[in-house]
Amino acid sequence: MPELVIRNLWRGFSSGGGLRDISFEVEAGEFFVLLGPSGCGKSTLLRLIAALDPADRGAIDIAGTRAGHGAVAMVFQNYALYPHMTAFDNIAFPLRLMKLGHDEIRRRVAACARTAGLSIDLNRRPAELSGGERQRVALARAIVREPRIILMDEPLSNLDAQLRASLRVELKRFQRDTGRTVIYVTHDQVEALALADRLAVMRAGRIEQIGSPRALYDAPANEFVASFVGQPPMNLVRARIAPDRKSLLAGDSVLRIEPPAGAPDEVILGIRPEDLSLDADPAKVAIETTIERAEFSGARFLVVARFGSAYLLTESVEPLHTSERRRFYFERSRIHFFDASSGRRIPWADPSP
Amino acid sequence: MPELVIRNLWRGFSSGGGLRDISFEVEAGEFFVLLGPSGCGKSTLLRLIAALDPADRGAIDIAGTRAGHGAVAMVFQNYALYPHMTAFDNIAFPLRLMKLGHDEIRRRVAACARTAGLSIDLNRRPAELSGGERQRVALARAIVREPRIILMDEPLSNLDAQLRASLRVELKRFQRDTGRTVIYVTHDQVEALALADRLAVMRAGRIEQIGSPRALYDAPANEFVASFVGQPPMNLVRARIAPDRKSLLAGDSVLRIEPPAGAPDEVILGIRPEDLSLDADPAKVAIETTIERAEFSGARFLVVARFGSAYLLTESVEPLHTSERRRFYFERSRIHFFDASSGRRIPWADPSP
Amino acid sequence: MSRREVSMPHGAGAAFIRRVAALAIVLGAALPIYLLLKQAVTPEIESFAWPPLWLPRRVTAAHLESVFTVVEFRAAIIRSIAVALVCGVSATVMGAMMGYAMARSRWGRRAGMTAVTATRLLPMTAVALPLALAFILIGLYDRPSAIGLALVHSALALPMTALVLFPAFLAIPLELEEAAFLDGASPLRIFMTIDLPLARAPLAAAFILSFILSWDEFGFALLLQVTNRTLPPLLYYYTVFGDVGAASALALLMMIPAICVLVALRTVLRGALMAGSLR
Amino acid sequence: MSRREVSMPHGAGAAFIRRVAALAIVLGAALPIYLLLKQAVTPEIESFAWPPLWLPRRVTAAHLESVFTVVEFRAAIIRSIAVALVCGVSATVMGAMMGYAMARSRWGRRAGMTAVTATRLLPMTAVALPLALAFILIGLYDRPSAIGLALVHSALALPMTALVLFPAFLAIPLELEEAAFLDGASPLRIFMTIDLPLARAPLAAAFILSFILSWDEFGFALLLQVTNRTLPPLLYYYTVFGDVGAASALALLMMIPAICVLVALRTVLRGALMAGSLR
Repeated sequence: MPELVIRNLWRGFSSGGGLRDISFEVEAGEFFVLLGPSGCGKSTLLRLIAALDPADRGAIDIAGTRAGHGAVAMVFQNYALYPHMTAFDNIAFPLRLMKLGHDEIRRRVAACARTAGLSIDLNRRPAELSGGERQRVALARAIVREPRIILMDEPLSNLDAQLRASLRVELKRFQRDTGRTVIYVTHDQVEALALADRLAVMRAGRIEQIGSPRALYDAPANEFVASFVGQPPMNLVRARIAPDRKSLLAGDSVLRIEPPAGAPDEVILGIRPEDLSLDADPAKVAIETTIERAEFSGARFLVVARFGSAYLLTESVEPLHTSERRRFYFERSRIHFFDASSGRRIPWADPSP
Repeated sequence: MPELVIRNLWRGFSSGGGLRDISFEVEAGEFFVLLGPSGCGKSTLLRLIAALDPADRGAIDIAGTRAGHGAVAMVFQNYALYPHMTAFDNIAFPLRLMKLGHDEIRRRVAACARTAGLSIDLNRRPAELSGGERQRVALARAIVREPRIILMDEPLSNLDAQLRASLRVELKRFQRDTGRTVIYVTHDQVEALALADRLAVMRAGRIEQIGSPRALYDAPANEFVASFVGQPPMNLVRARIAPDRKSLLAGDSVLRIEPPAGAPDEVILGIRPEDLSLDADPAKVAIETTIERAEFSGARFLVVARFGSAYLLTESVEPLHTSERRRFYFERSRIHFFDASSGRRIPWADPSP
Repeated sequence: MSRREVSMPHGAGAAFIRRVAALAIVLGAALPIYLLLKQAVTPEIESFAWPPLWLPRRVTAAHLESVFTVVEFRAAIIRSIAVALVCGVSATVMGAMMGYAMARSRWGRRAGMTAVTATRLLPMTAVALPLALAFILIGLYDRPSAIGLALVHSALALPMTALVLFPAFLAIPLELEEAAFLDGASPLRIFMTIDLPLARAPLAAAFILSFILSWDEFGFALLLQVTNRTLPPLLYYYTVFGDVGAASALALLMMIPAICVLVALRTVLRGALMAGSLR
Repeated sequence: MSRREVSMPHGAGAAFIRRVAALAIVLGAALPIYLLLKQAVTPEIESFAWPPLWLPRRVTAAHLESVFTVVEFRAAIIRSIAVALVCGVSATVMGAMMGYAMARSRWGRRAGMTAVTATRLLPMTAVALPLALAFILIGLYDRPSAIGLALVHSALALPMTALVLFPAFLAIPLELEEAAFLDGASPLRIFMTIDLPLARAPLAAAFILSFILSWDEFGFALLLQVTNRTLPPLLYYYTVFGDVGAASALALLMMIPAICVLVALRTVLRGALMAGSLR
């Protein structure tokens, strides 16, 4: 039985950022990520699960019970540690409210601090702790009441890049060690792909797609997911299907690609930057481009190439020069098709790709 | 003759962030970047060049004259547009102070707005403009007095990632079109590599290295530059040179690499993540590692592998599993040597690599 | 169940409570004004009637007329306006300078805060005594022009205007001044073209508040202007020794600037209040 | 040349100017206190001497003694302390509630700001008249306990305490309360264990400021306590009708709480002043 079941959840907001008919389930022990741009409703959804705000309609069931106190804990974006209490008192606060005994509190705080990787003097106050230590105190406070689910609201977004990468690893290990269900909100797709067992991509109050990182990356359900997941983002080019339905017309070029069955006349072609190659290969599709610019970025050059009226983004190991004419090659099977009007993915009919 | 000459500049700060004996030259028309972590003194240096703060010692010569009013303009981090004036009045402000005529002002503002790529109604106020439009107004205001040098203090740091990438391109084009000398401060090495003709890497009030992006990337002058420039950063591993001086001892492994002549007994080996490969090649050096973790990041997996007591960062197209034993290969010539005590680069004596 | 409910009641019951609260506030503010109005237009005998009369029985315009015909009243009105204008202008100008110094230099902030705290804590009643003596000695006591009182009011209002303007100047980024400096502007030019225009609303608020402070100030006015009175002590004398009807008419008159300001500049004032500091 | 020089002078000349300015401030504050001291310990004849005497010729302890021996003085001191304590406590408690409501609900902020602006703009002198009549009617006028005056002072201080405490509560992130809610705390518990401890310094400042406001209030005290006086009107009567020596001694006494607070709590007060709002 799933740990969290959300059914037909609605929430209206006068200022936008509401939720429209959200339904999904999270299994026990899963690391579930809500990913989306700011204002997509991911934090709103988290607040509803935490019972910090009421839903307009719909149901949130946690392990078979209604959402509320006790079943969930939350790690806030700024950790929300009580500044006038020591680290120990912060972690002990929920236990004191449960009116547990002194020794019991001491024991459980010590255990949780250990689980959260805290090796500091617990008599220090939040202001005396580093960013990483604060996160660990917040994690310890979150697990001390032994909640079913831990909610995390962009807990890494206020840290610098280096600390973020190392705490990401720590968070993942923490979740594996405690075996708790985690629901994690972020707008950073790198973080989402690295952490999630499954993730839900949200936009404008709706869930666009749910699945494993691999599934979302390899088969985005629509144009939005395709452009939002992956860095550098997928190249998207408008094209028409030729009357013979054996090739595509993109700008003034003809691509010898047979479109999937059932594709409408207007489509959007998607091709990931890493699927474009400069190595000639007769088995692949070739496109002729003009190099617009190539930015040095160390290991590789970030290349922008003009193809008709569209711009293609890719990477190259060799330096390319502005205005150079170059041919890029890609495999037919690496192309994604989207309906130009609805944005929805058009799957390949045959199982080959 | 160089446009800007800085000689033996000192500046003390009680709170840190001072400058210690800074000397360099910038050629006319160059895009020169000051790169370094926060607190390294790069903004302090920019303020001295702008004559916003006085130096303790040393000289700043701009095109043969002393630094000061008129010779330099500045684009601030938040653009510092006057909020109570329209875009037109913002750009015209320096001209009004010069007591130019109405028509002259109108003409020059229009010309600068065009150069900066402004196509908006100039009667709007900064609050009504988008981030990109604000930057263009700031650029137009900076060039309207026709300064010798334009200083830019992290002008892209307050924008979101997507806008940042596109304005970076625009900035570069603007600099090429106007032919002005630009001195640009940033802490973002991606930005620095993409924009700079030459860059100076700073740390703790000193310049660590000056050169082209390629030169810094391929031959970092010391351990700090090696780790700061490049993303993911260069792997750095401590090693001892074996008594026969034919191989290196790193942890409990022996690497068959002959060290450069004149290397001390203790060195730090540097190897960039992209120079590590899983493809077996007998001509290359092989190292045996244990995979610590592999994070899915879309196109590639970000891999952390344990080698002795050190961790190596690299990327892989295929998924790797935690605790797997894998061999990585790299070319001898791609290794960087640094003195373990001073951190300074030890060049290869022979011209081959 | 919602956490938000704790801080902000909603739902039908809460709306009712809110309406009752709003009504209570309006009544609380309106009742004294109504009483004043009633007393101003009824013969004095009705004001002290027992049980109190809620509606006037007889109406008279005599009290209202007296405000503009009695010479003592006319002189006091003109004197009060003059004193309040002097106080408003000088406290705002000095407050702008002091607030700017506090916003732009650490030493200025320390000195300013100490001065403000000290003047705020020292009992004015105690200071009044040596001040009166000093005024007698230097000849500023009870002058028809009330210039001495205007000086005192300016000094009383200065901490307030400085504290209203300090955060306003603090909120103006230093980079704006630096940009103007690089654009070629002189320090005075920077202050006049960048800082002052950006602090327009707080400057207006500072002027209004110091005007009202002077307009309403009673203690020093009573002590320093013994014969050439301003409105507040005059009102006091009419209340205690004389004519409640005329006093009520005067009190109504005294409310006029406040009501004008409340209606015309509510948003400006509230913005300045919200922006930072005000008692 | 440095832009910083515009805002903050440094160098030798600037240091001299700063020292002179500091001296002027100290003298400005110290001179009236010195004059009071002198008058409190010299026979009255010397206070009015012309040319003024800067140093006392004869010294007497009679004035200082009278403060503690004359029954009227003793009663006024106790009454003033009681009124100020009631005002300090009730204005702080009510101000905390009002400030919290303003910080946590938009409706509360709007209502609070309107109330504060209105009370700040309405002339108190004009309000005093209907108030005195109302007090006479309901029997709160001139009571020996001065409970009516304490009520008035609390109402006068409330806008100030609310405006000192509003930004203090606003600065406490809502997430702290939400975290405590998820940790299982009740709304009252959250307010008591999270909000109040975090607003300690501003609460102390609000208490001190409302205590001093009451301690120093003159207008309403003069009008409402005609025979059972508090210190400020008593000082006024002694100044105008009587004994400058005794008045000086009283004035000195009135400065004691201010000086205590200034010395003991300067940093707390300055922090609260800097944090946000204060007249």
